[in-house]
Amino acid sequence: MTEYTKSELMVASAAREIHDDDAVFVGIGVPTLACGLAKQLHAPNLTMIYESGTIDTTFDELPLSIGDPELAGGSRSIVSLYDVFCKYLQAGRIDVGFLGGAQIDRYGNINSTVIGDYDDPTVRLPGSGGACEIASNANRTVIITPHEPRRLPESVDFATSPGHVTTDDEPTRSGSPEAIITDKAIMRFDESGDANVESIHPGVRPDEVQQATGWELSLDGVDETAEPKEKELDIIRNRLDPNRRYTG
Amino acid sequence: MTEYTKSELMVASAAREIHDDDAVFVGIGVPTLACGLAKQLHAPNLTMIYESGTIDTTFDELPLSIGDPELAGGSRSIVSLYDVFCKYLQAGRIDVGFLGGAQIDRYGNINSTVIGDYDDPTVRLPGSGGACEIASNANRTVIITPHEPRRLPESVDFATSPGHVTTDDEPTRSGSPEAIITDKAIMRFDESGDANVESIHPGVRPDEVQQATGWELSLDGVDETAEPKEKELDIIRNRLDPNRRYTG
Amino acid sequence: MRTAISKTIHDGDCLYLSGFTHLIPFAAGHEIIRQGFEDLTLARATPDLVYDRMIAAGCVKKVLFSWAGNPGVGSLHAFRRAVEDGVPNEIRTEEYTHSATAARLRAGAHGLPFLPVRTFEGSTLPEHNDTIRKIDNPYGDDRIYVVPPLEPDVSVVRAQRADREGNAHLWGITGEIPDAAYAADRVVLAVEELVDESVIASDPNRTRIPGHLVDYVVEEPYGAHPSYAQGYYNRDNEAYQAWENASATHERLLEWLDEWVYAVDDHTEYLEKLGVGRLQSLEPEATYTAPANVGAYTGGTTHD
Amino acid sequence: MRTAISKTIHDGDCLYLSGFTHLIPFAAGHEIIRQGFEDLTLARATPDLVYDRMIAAGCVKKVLFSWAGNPGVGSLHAFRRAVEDGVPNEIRTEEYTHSATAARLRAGAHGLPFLPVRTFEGSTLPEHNDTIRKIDNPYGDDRIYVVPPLEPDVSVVRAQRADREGNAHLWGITGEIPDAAYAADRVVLAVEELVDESVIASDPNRTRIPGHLVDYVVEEPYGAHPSYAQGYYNRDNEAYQAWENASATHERLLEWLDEWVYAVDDHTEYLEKLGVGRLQSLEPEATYTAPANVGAYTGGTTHD
Repeated sequence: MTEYTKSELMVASAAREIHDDDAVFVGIGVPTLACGLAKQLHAPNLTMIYESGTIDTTFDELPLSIGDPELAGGSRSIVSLYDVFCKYLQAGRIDVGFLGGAQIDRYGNINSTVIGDYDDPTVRLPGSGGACEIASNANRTVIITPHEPRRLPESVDFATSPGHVTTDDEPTRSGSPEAIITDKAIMRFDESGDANVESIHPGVRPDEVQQATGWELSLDGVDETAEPKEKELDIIRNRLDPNRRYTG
Repeated sequence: MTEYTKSELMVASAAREIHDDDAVFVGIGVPTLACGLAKQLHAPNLTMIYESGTIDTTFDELPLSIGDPELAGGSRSIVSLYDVFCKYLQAGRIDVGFLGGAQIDRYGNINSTVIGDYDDPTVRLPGSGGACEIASNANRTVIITPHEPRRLPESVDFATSPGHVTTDDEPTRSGSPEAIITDKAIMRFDESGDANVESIHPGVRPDEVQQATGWELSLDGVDETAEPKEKELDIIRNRLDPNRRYTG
Repeated sequence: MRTAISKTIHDGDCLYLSGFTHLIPFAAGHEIIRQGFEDLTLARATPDLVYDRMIAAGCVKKVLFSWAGNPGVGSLHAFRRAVEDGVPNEIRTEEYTHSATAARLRAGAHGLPFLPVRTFEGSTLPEHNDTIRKIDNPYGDDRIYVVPPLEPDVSVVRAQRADREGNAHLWGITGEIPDAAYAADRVVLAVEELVDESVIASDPNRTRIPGHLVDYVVEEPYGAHPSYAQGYYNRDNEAYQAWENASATHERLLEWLDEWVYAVDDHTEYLEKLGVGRLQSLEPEATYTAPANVGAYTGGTTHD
Repeated sequence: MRTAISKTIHDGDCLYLSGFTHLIPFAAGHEIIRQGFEDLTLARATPDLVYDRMIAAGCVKKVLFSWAGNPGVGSLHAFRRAVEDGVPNEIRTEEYTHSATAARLRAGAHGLPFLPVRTFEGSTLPEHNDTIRKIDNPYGDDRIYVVPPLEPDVSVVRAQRADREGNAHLWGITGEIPDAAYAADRVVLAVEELVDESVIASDPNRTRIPGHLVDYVVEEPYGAHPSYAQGYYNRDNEAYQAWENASATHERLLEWLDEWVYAVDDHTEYLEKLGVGRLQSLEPEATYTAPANVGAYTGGTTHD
């Protein structure tokens, strides 16, 4: 088996969350690479949509921001900021959204707003951007994060983007996290909205996963995450990220 | 004094309702001609906006409909149907709107929906289109109509577009009719929202005006409507409507 | 178009044949008449001649509209006969104003449960349509009218050109065309010409209907006649004016349908019957948009 | 730009310098810093480097935003210092999500008292912002969040080209630029190039900012640097990456402002300091949009 980096494994795993014909609300980095990989392999008809309003985008060079000129030039249509949220997320047209954050809890609530108190924060994070909308409206949300105790606490300081919340008195939509892909494991949310370890990456010990997670995990008999295939690595290295910006 | 038609007088009178720098929500026929005339004379900076979404329009040939291709080709910007109502009328950007209708009452309520009962009409008229929005949102509404008893009844069968309604309990916007220009007279709305005759056209007798109006008028000492000037007639005949489609 | 109509439309559906004066899908309307639907709900801000014909042909049980006339000419006589006299059958109506019809489609396109509209205050219309409601403004003491989303089962939309994926360039008056496409469950797109994807990709800002919305793409030149396609052919104002007479009685209108719809097999035969001379008389002098530099940032599309 | 800023902006105003990644009016931000405002409210979905600089310069009392970071790079350090430590002064924040910021501007542009948004459910954010409210859906049993209009006193917008009346062609990512122009009381438009009105008139669909909205039109090439202008110059990603270091401490950031803002007289001097080589390195290969035939229907504009 060829050597591969953790990032390459994460990209390959994220790509498997995408089905053919999906419309994906894409972020920069791993999500963009995962979409590029899925499109080359099992999802040739996926539609990539960026928050900047570029619809059905293709590109040669990896963008640094979600609003880079190559995303506009390589798109089939461009809509306004308001419309990309309304016509795509609110209207229920997005199958998969990708999210990350400073803190993620076992129910998929994500904090990207503040560490500490909101009015007197220890660390002021960037805030929601479109994350709350992605969590609220995409059919499946895939969370990408490094696996560290501070990243996966028992509860988040601030819920920027909703996870599996249940608001008994109000039958409006809530978040729909599907999976958390880390550099140690893949967790998937069960029917009660709880994240369980589905597989641990090759070479990672179960106790390492538990130590890096803020809640108690059931780790008996979990699978080993499938390694990236040669073909996947070839596409990642030679076509998608030749400068190893995200996968080195 | 040169001879002129009633329509030419109406066009010239309507043009005087337009000030320089006004944004006008224009209809086909007299309103289009009035705008064309005003722009050539005292209102070079008026902006013409059509319901079809063509913004700041100029044209050589008179359009048959508000959505003709020459209006699109001769515009400076084009917006969607929803946006022309939102960004122009709702947002309060329109100074003057023109309206007509099958029935107009003394408060400027206009019926363009049905004659008779709504659910079992004698005559089914086209309906509001954007008329209710124009009446509701333009700063000044100018009503153009032939002067006939059935056109100017004491009350309308159906209020398609609001006139000077007062809804005591709800301080929302209501209509703001400014004047009614007919082929016999010009009426202007006073502070209480009532239409009074401001001037009678040359050659028309006061009793003819009263007979053609469904409510009692005060006609003592009203002025005579100013006749169209040579220059106005020249522009109407030689530039705006050479085929006499609306002014013959 | 025959397949597109038969595969996407079912009796009982709500249809929106879009286009505000511009790019009205007449050929699709004629094909719907030929296929003999008889229980359709037709929604459109301006029913225009195309819905008048479908009503006369007995395809329609209900019309949602905001202005039912022949622009600049007069009445829609078939619409009036159905409403006033139940000929050829009674139709129900659901009536709005233009901004409210447009807001209903926009709410449908945007996945919203309602949109507020600044209209109706002092109008009689809300008394006759209970989907028009009034709610408190949560930021003031006033109240405002709202309308719910309109989500047609099928929208038929036209544009000037598209690639085979249905990514469509649209210019001139856009009306409610993009909203109708985004709001609908199924979308039939007809275009004046299919073009190479590089043409569409060169100008993504002009793509107002992205291909992922589209179920069927049909190349159908002159399919908007007697409406028009900006830059391709003018509005056939004579045909609009002639409708006043052709539709004056139900019998005369049925004769018109016999001659122009039922007796022709498809849109190509309609055009042949119309004649080359008539089409040529509608051709505008060409004038092109100034180019915009988009920049060759990506090899994936613009210079493949 | 100096006159446009001094005539339209007053201390205490709410400003929206628009552009989502694309066409951010950096040169206008630098001029605002030079003119020494100190009591501004800055609204923007993405404050970006331009607001970071204005905050560090002490121009700002409040920021309305939804994502405050350096895209793809890291933090906005001046913004963080102000929020976390009150350096150089305390600023108040009013925080939304992107769709809510965009909806606020859209409501402002459309003259609506509020717009509903499908977001916030289950988020902590509404607890900290009481302009985010929840109302009953009049067509169902559920409730939905709403936001009120945002109507900036002044919006500064950029586009690629405009005529002297301010009718502006805009392409690439349009973001919230047209909404910011329609929502504001006063509008300053800066463009890469002024062009003859015939260029603009040839393609009215590309005019996303009509001239009647615009108070000042300024021709200011490269005025979006280090942001970009589609087709004119690329995003200067190196400058974005360098900001991480240049803004790491307040002192270092003030040195940067001294060198790049206060010590240059205007945008032309900034460009001279930047150097021709840097600008040339950002130039994309030209690729033009395919022409669209608009048709010569009118002599008034397209073939004057």
